[in-house]
Amino acid sequence: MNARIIEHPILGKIEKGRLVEFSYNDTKLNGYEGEPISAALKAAGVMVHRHTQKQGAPRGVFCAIGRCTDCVMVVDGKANVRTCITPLTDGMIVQTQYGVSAKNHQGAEERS
Amino acid sequence: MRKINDRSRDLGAFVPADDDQMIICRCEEITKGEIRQAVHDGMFTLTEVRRYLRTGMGLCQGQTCGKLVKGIIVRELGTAPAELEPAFSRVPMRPIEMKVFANEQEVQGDE
Amino acid sequence: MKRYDLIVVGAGPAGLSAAIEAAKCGLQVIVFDENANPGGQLFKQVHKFFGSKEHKAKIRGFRIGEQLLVEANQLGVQVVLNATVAGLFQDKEITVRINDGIYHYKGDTIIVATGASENATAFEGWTLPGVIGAGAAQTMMNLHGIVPGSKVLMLGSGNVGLVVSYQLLQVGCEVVALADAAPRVGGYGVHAAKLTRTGVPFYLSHTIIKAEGSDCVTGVTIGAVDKAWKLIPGTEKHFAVDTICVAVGLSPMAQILSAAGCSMEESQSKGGYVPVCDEYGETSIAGVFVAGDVSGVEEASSAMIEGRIAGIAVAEYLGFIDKTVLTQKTLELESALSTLRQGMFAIENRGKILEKTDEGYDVSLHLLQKGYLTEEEVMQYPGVTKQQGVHAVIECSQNIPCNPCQDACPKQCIKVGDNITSLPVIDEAAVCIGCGLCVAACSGQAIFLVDENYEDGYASITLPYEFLPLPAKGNAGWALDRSGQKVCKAEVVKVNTASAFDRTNLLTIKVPVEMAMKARFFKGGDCHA
Amino acid sequence: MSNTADTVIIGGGIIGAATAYYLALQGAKVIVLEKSDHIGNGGSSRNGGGVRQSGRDPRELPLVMYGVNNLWPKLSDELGVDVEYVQEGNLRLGKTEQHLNILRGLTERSVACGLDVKMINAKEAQEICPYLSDEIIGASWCPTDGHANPMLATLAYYRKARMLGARFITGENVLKIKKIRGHARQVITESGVYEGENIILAAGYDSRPIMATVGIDVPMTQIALEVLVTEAQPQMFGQMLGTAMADFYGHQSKHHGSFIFGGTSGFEDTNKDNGLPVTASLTAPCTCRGIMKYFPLLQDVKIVRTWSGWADIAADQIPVISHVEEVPGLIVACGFTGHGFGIAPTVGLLLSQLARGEQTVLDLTEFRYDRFKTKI
Repeated sequence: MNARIIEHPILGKIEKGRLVEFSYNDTKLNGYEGEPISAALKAAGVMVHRHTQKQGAPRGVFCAIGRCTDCVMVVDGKANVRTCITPLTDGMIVQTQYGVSAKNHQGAEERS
Repeated sequence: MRKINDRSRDLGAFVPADDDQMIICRCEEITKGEIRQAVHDGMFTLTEVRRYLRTGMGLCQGQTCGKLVKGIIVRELGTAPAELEPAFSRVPMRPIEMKVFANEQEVQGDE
Repeated sequence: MKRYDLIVVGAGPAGLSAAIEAAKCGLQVIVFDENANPGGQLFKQVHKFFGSKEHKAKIRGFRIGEQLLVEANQLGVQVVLNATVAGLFQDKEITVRINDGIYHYKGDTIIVATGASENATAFEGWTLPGVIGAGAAQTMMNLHGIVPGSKVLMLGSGNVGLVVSYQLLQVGCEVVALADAAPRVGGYGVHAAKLTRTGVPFYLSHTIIKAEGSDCVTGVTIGAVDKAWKLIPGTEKHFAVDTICVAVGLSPMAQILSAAGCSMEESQSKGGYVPVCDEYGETSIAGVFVAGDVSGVEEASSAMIEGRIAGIAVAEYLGFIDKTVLTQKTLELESALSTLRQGMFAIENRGKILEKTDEGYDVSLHLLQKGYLTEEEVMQYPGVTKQQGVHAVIECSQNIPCNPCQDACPKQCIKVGDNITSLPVIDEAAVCIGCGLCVAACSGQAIFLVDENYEDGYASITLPYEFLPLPAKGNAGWALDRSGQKVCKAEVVKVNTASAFDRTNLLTIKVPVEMAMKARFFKGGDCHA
Repeated sequence: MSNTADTVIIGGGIIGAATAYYLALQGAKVIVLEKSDHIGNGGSSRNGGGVRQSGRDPRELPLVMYGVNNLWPKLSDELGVDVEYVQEGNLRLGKTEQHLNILRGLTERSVACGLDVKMINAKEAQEICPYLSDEIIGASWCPTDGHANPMLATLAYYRKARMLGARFITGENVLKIKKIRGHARQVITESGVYEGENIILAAGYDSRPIMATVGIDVPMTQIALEVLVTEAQPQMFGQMLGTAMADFYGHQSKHHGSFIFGGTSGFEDTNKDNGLPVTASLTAPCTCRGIMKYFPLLQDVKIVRTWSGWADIAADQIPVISHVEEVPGLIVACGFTGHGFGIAPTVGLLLSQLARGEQTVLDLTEFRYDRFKTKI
C-alpha cells in the first residue's frame, strides 16, 4: 500500500513541501522538504533506523515526537539525530546508525 | 519506617523469571532481570537503580522507562507505588549540542 | 535579561488558552514550544470534541487549535516555535534553545503547560520497529500524512486507543484487533461502538504475549489473562500485523518542574508525578503556575479551561486585575470545568464498576466487554424510541459530559437538560424532520435516523460516515450490525455532504424493515460474493 | 532489629559506605544512617570521578597515592562490581606560557612528594591524546592517575558492606549526638535512637550542625559544583583531563562512552540556592565553552544532563579525618573540599582503623579537627 495519505476524509488533501532527493545508505530516495526525515523514510518503506550498541537490535520510530530518541540515525555525518523531528532537506545524507556511529565508522576522527 | 529505608530487609532469594531478558530501558538496553537483581543488591530506589545500572540515563533520560522501572522495583520490594519517587529530572529537558549550549545569545530589542 | 509578564511553556490547548486570557488582561506574553507546529496534540485530533458549547463541543480538535492560534495572535501573544525550553531556574529564569543558540528569559510569572507523554508497556519484542505509541500513529497520519501501517493491533481501550483506532481506519489501515488487559473498555462506549460496527474485534482481558519479527514486526500473539493478570494457557491468538500500537495511558510531563525544585506528589488519579498546586494552578514556587495535563491527565477540553483559569490568576498575581475580578471570572470557568469532570468517567469514578447510569438505567456489560450494545440493551435507553416515520435513535448509554445533540436539533426533539452528563431523551411529542444535524453533531457518532416506513418492507437508516471513498447514491453493499457482522444487503439511497456537517457525511441506506434496529454501518462491495 | 552496633556511621556517602565495608570486613557490627532516601546522594554520586594524584595538595597526596597503589586497582574484584576504574593517566593542559608556569609549579610540588609526574610538550600530549586542540602548547602528565565511576564505586561499597551485614538505614535524619557519661554514644534521629561504641560523622557539610550538638566545629563552607554528561560516543581516550586554569575537568566513561565534565562559572562562591543543589543557568554553557577550547571536536556532541552537588569546603582546603579526643568516641570525617572521591577508599580504610583503635596505615596528623589556627 502507499504509505502516503493523498486525501484524508477529514483533513482533505494533504499539503506537502517541495519534493527533494536525499540519500539513505547510498540509495537515492525522495521526500518532501520540511517533513520529518522519519516520514520520508516510512513512505519509502524503511523501518529500521538503527541497531543498538549492546545487542545490535533493530530500532525504529517509537514515539514520533522526539522524546524517546529511538529513531536516531546518522544524519549528515552526525550521530544520534532524532529523525522524527528533524526536517528533511535537499541532499541530506541519512545513514543507519550502529551503536553510536554509522557502520564501519569506528572512532571519532571519522565523525565530522 | 518505610520499606525502602531499611536496607537490611529480607527480600528472599533472587528467583529468575521467564521474562528477565526483556529490555526495559530502551536507550541503555537494561533488562528486567538486571533491574530485579539490582533490587536484591540493595538498590531500593529509582535513583539508586539508575546510578547502578544506567536505567534512564540514556538519550531520553528515562522518559520512556521511568514508570516501568518503578513498577518492577515496587513488585520486587513488595512496597506501595507511592513510596517510590521518580529519579531526578535535570536540565536540559532535551539533548543539546555542546556548541549550541555554549552559544548564549542576548535577546535583542523589544521583540 | 529579556523579561515578560508571562512566559508560557507549551503551546498546546492549556498554554494557548492561558496566554489568551492573560493577554486579554493586558499582560505581555510569550509562548515557547519545542514543536514546529503549535496546538500541542490538538492538531492531531481530527475527531469532534465532547462537552457543551462553552467547551467547544462538536468542533474538531485541529480546528480548535486553529481558533486558539488566531485568537492568540490577535491579542499580540508571541508564539515562538521550534523553541525548546531547556530548564527553569531560580528567579523564574528559563533558558530556551532556539536554532543554534541558548537564550535567557525571565518571566514575572511562568505557566508550565507541557502536557503529558505516553506510557510504555513492555512485552517480548516491544522494541521492534513497528511497535509504536498510539500518539506516534496519530502524529504520523494526522500531522505528516503518513499511514503508520497496513495491519494494526491496538493495545489499550482507553479513549486514546479507541480514537486512534478509528483514525487508523480513516486513513485506510486495517485494525485487526483491539486488546486490553483490563476486563472492561476504559474509554467512552460510543468511541468503542463506532469501531466495532466497522468490524474491529475487541479482546478485553487480553494482553500481548509477543511481538514477532526479526527486523520489524510481522505478527503478534495475544492471550487471555485471568483476574490476577496471569496468562491463561491455551488462549493464544495470533495476528499477522506490521504495526502494534500501544495506548496504555498518559503521564504528566512535569520534569522541568521537578528539576526546578517544585514540590511534587505521586498521584495515581492524576496519572503520575505531578506538581503540588492550588486551585489556580500555582505551584510551590511563587509565580510559577501549571495548567493542563502536566498537573493531571484529563481531556483537552479541561486543559483549555485550566489554562484560562491560570491565565487569569497570573493577571491577578501581577496586579493587572483585582481579586474580585479574579473570583468573578474564575467562578464561571470553574463551573464549566466541574461539568466536564462529572459523569461516569469522572476522576472519582476511575477504577469503579458502575452498574447503573445516573438515571437508573442498566449499564451495558456487553458494551464494556465487547465494545457494542446488543439490540435488546439499546431499546432501554431514553434516546431510543419506536416511532412512525423518520426519527432519531440515540444509542447513548453512558453519562458523559456532552450535549451538542440537544443544541443541534431545530425541533427540540432531543433533551439533555442542564446536567450535560445526562443521557439524551427523545421527546416523542416533538416532530423530527430528518435533517440529520444531530447525527453529524454527535461527537460519539451514536445517533442514527431510522425510518421504518421508508418503503413498503424497507426501512431507511441514516448514519454518520467519515471514510473515503465516500459511497454514492445507488451503491450496493452490506449493512453491518453493531458488532460489525454483515446482516443484510443494503443500498445507498442518499449521501448528504452538507458543509454544516463538517465532513461527517450522512449516508442513508435502505435495508429490509426488520433490520431497522440492527443495521448500523455500511460496507460497499459485491453483494453476490 | 537492634539499634546498637560497634560503630554508628552518620552519612551514607562513599566515605560512610567504604568505612562500613572495611569495618564489616573485620567482623564489626555497623549501622549507617543516611538522611536522604538514597545511598550516596551527595557529592559521592555527583562528582567528576577523578582518581587523581597530580595537582593534589601535598598533605593529601599520601592518601590518594596509597589508594592508587593498594586499593583502587583491585576494587572492582574486591567489591564484585565493575567500578570502571581506568588508570590511563592525567593530562593537565595549558595553552599559554602563563598556563605552563602554573603547571610547572604544581608538578614540582608533586615530584617533591615522590609522585611520577612531569611536564610534556604539545607533541607528546598529542601522542597521548590525539583529539586535543592544536592550541595546546604543553601539559603536565601523570601516568598513574585515572578515573572511576563515582556512582558505582559508592554503591559497590554499599552493596558489599550490606552483604557483609552492615545495616544501612536511609531517610534517617540525625538530630544530635548524645554523650552518655562523657562518651559519645547515642545518635538521636527523628525516629529513634542508635547506639555505638563509637560514632563516625561523615555527613559532608551537614556534619556541622550535628557536631555542634556536642560542641565541636570544623570551619567550612558549602558550595554547589556542577557536572554535565554527554550522549555516548565511540571510545576516544582514557585519560583524566584538567586544565591549568581549571576551565573544566573530566573524562570519557569506560564502556558507555559518554563524557563527564565538571566546570565552573566563577560564581560558585556566591551563587544562591533554593535549599537544593540546583544548577545555575550560566554554568553549563560556560563549561561547554571551556571544553570546546581544548576539544573543538566535541562541539557537536550533545549534553543530555547537568547536575549540581554540594561540596564541603574546609577553611584550609583539606579534610578533617580525626578522633575528637575532647568528645571520646567521636570520629569526624568531613571537609573533603570537592576532592574526596579519589581518596575515599583510603579514608574508609583509615576510619575503620580509627574506629577499631588500630594503628592507621598512614599518619593523620595533618587532618586533625583542631588544626585550624588564626592568620596572625
